[in-house]
Amino acid sequence: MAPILSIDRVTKYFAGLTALKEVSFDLQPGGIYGLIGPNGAGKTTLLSILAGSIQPTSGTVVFQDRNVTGAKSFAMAQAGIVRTHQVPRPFRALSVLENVEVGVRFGRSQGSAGDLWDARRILEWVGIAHLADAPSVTLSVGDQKRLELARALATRPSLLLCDEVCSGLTEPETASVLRLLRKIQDAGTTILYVEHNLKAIMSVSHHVIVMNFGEKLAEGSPEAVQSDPSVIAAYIGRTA
Amino acid sequence: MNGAGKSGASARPRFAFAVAPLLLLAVLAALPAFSLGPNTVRLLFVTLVWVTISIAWNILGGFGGQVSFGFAVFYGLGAYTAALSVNSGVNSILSLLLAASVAVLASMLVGLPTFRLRGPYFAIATIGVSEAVRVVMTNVSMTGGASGYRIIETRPFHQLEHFYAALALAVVAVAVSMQVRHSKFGLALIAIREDEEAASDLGVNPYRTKLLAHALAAALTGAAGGVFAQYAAFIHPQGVFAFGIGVAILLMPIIGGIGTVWGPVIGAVVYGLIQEELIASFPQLHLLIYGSLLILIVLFEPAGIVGIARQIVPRLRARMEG
Amino acid sequence: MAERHDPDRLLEAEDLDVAYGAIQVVWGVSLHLNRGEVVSMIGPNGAGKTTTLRALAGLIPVRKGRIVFNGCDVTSEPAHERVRHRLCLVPEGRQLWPRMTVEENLLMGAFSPPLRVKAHQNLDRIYQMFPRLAERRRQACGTLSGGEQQVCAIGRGLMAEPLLLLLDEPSLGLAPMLVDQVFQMIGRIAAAGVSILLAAQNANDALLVSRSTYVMETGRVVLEGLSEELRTSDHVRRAYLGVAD
Amino acid sequence: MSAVDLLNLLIAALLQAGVYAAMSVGMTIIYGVMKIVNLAHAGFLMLGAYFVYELYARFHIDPLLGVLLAFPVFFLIGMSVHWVLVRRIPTSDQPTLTSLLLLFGLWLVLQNLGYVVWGNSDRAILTPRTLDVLQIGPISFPTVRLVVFGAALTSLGSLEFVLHKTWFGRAVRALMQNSDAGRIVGVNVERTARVAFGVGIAFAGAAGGLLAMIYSFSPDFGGPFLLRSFVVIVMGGLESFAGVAVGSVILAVVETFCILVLPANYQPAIAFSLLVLALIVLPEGVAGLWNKRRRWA
Repeated sequence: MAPILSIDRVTKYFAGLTALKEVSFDLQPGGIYGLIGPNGAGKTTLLSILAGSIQPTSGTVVFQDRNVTGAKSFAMAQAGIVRTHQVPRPFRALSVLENVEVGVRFGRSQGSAGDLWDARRILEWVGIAHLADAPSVTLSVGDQKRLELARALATRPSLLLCDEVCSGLTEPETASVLRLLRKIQDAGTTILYVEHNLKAIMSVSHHVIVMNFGEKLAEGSPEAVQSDPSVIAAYIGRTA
Repeated sequence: MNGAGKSGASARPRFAFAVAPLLLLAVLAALPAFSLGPNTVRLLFVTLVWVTISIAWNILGGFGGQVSFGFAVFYGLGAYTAALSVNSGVNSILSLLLAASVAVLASMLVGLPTFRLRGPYFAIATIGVSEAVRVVMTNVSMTGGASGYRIIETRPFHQLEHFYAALALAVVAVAVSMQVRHSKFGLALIAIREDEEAASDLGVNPYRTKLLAHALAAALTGAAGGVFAQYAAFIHPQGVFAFGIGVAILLMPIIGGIGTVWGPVIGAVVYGLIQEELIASFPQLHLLIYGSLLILIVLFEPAGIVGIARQIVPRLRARMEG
Repeated sequence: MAERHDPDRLLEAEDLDVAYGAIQVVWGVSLHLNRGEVVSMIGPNGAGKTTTLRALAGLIPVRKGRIVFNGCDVTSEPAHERVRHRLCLVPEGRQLWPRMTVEENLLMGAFSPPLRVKAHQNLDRIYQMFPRLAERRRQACGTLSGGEQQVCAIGRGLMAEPLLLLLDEPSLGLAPMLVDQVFQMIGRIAAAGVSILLAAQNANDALLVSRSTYVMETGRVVLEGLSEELRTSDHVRRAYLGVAD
Repeated sequence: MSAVDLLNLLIAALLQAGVYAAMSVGMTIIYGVMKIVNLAHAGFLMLGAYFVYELYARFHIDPLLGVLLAFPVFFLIGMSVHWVLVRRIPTSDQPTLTSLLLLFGLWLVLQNLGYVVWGNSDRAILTPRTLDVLQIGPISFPTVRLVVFGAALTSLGSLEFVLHKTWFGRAVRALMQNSDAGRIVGVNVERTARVAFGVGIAFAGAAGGLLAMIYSFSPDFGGPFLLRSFVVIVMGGLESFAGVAVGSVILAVVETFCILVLPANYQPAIAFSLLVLALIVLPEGVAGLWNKRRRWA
């Protein structure tokens, strides 16, 4: 089956510092992919490049057989790649419903009439329908994270980039967000998930990509990656 | 300073909200029948011109959060375009349309380069642009340079004609502002004001949206400049392009209530009153008044008069019912 | 719990809750450290180690809990006052001033008034301890290598004659060979009588250099004990790689 | 255009650059430490001009001495403005519209103060020195510009000394590059910011006095110079003082040599177009470059 996304030798320099060095991998449609690595490994930089928030120095990004390298984030969203933010960024002056409406009207469907995904339905699906008319600033952290997901889903993405959706959440909240991710995957959306909380990522991903010092260190099933000596060394430090 | 646009269905009954403007419009339209003195009509005329410009600025600055110091450019260009076209035989309505389109063109020229900039840097660039245009216009001989430009009177001057033109334009401006506020375009503008990057991440094209808002705002401001030019029949760069005009256009929506539909209208009325009444008696204090008003609002109530009203009205109603 | 102040108890943090705005990151962390001890804090990144250190240094306010250092309650003191109690932080990512020279960065370490008079005396001491810094003294810090910047950051911390040095991820982003040098340096500093609270993602080296260790996970202390025992514990590996319990 | 004319223009540009540097450094300090774009800078330039003018007109104090006196007086004014107004707005490591509008309001108030106290007729400081010219071979140096250039250099030199040799100076430079790091070594950020704001306004006042020795002035004379300070800062660099010198020279040279091409009354428009150009070529100004370099992980 043709990959939904394939990136080839994506590199990013920031004033002499190599944030990313020749990273390549493919994502098959419908999977949940985990993207892990110690601090400063370049995970967030890579996610920002795929989302169009920043542009790569070199390398190519092909999405659904279209070369989208270097496109800005609004073009990526309209093409079907959308991201959530590590620290929730609600539109403070807008209500929860209006926040989601931005996604509905400006995402891939461009708010075309008769689309199934109207804002209220998405809020129910994500579980914050009861907060529809509340100002978005009054939400708890967990609910703000759900709003981030709802807003992103409103654009009807084929590839959803999750940036640490579970950080700062309590155990029960993490569990319910992970259930939501599986529900999104079942609905046909591929997910690339960056996360510090390894327990969360290992339990939900079917394939994990490990980054270190801006390079791809390893790739494989959660079990394979957890026992890979180079991954353990990168994380835990060389055994004495 | 994020905007203070009221979100969601506000508790106030929608009915009163919709009726109030129509009532106001009826009163204003019928006013001349009460044979008011020319001075009062002049005050109403100037205030209506300010209402249009204040609303226009708010579309870009209030809803979209792009604070510009350079709207005097569109006001001045609109005034000069209208004056030039009237002198070359164009009828007054068409000259207003010409004024608006020249202002839109100018908004593109200014906006294309500067909308890459964010917040304060955009504001500083607009100061630069407006000063540059003011200096150039003072030296353009075609329009009489610094000594100004006169409209040759072909028809007798009827003050009421101009009053109704200003009133019509103000009504158009309010309607446009309401339409924008509750439309997909308005939603995009507010999203950009709140968090431009997050808005772009959801598919909003910030650059194109800001250019569109800039053009819409410039069209209204240019037309208002045209209406004023036809009324004043004599314009000069130090007047229409003055830095003070750029300041006033910025102050009105901020005093009234930035990011709302009615804030800029209230701000324009307050400014009109202060400008005409207070300044007449204390001509040299107007900058002091506006400066301190701006400082007080920025420090204590960024939502302006509308913000203050929103805090007082519920308490008053509670006390009345209580 | 007897409130009697135990003389050689240098740092006592009780039930700290710390948050960035709405997002709470540290939940009820308690830790203590005696004079001259080296204690380490390990855990996967995102476990709240850096946040805890920044709270101890006063960069972020503590929402709940108490911090007692050298006998005085510093919970509500801002960072610039806390350093006067000779509690110094060497921050994650070093946070030097790139366009100031090595010497200026070190001198700033002795910024608080009582230390200024001895600044040059301490400067020579640091230069003897780290000759490489002496060679580079006129160079702007931005031009130093990662390892040299780390040494300079530690030097800046030592300029304040610290009783307790909070070291946040000193080996972050350094090549393995440099990591060993950094940990040897930590040993030398401890031997000179400076107590150290070391936060490191790199568990093995931290367990080697410290007497006792706190293991943190998603903002909580999940395990506490003597470092030798923890070296062999399987829990540490599990806490790190999220292997299902 | 003979070589001598060229040299004369170059000298004139250099002398002009000295004044532009002294005029802009006040803004750089305030922007560097607090990331505040001080629109009220124009107001203090104007007040500085009138301060030196009054000392000369009423008490016959030589303008140079007036400029020297302006430093402490405007330092205190600056500290009180920070205490009354600036400390009330939220701090951030990016310039905010709130600070821009607050200080814009202050500028309007100061400008109006000027009108009320001194009316809007143009004034000038005419001293015996104002007209004579020092002739060295083919090159002529208007003495008053030389004096002003000298005063500008000394004030910049003294600032350079303070910033590099004193504890306060190091603290200011540290805060400009990393304020959190400043906190953990014991820098009281709020107090240092207040003093830095005072120093910034002191330079604005003194530079206003220097400008008054060359140009005639009225209450709104600060505006055009404020914009030139923007140009110098955006082009030269918001974080470093060497940048101010570079920006000043570029502006002065471009302005001086444009006279050959453009009619004189378009000259003010050059600075403004340069400003817009500089802002666009360096989106988000030079600070944008700096931030892009900082945000890498």
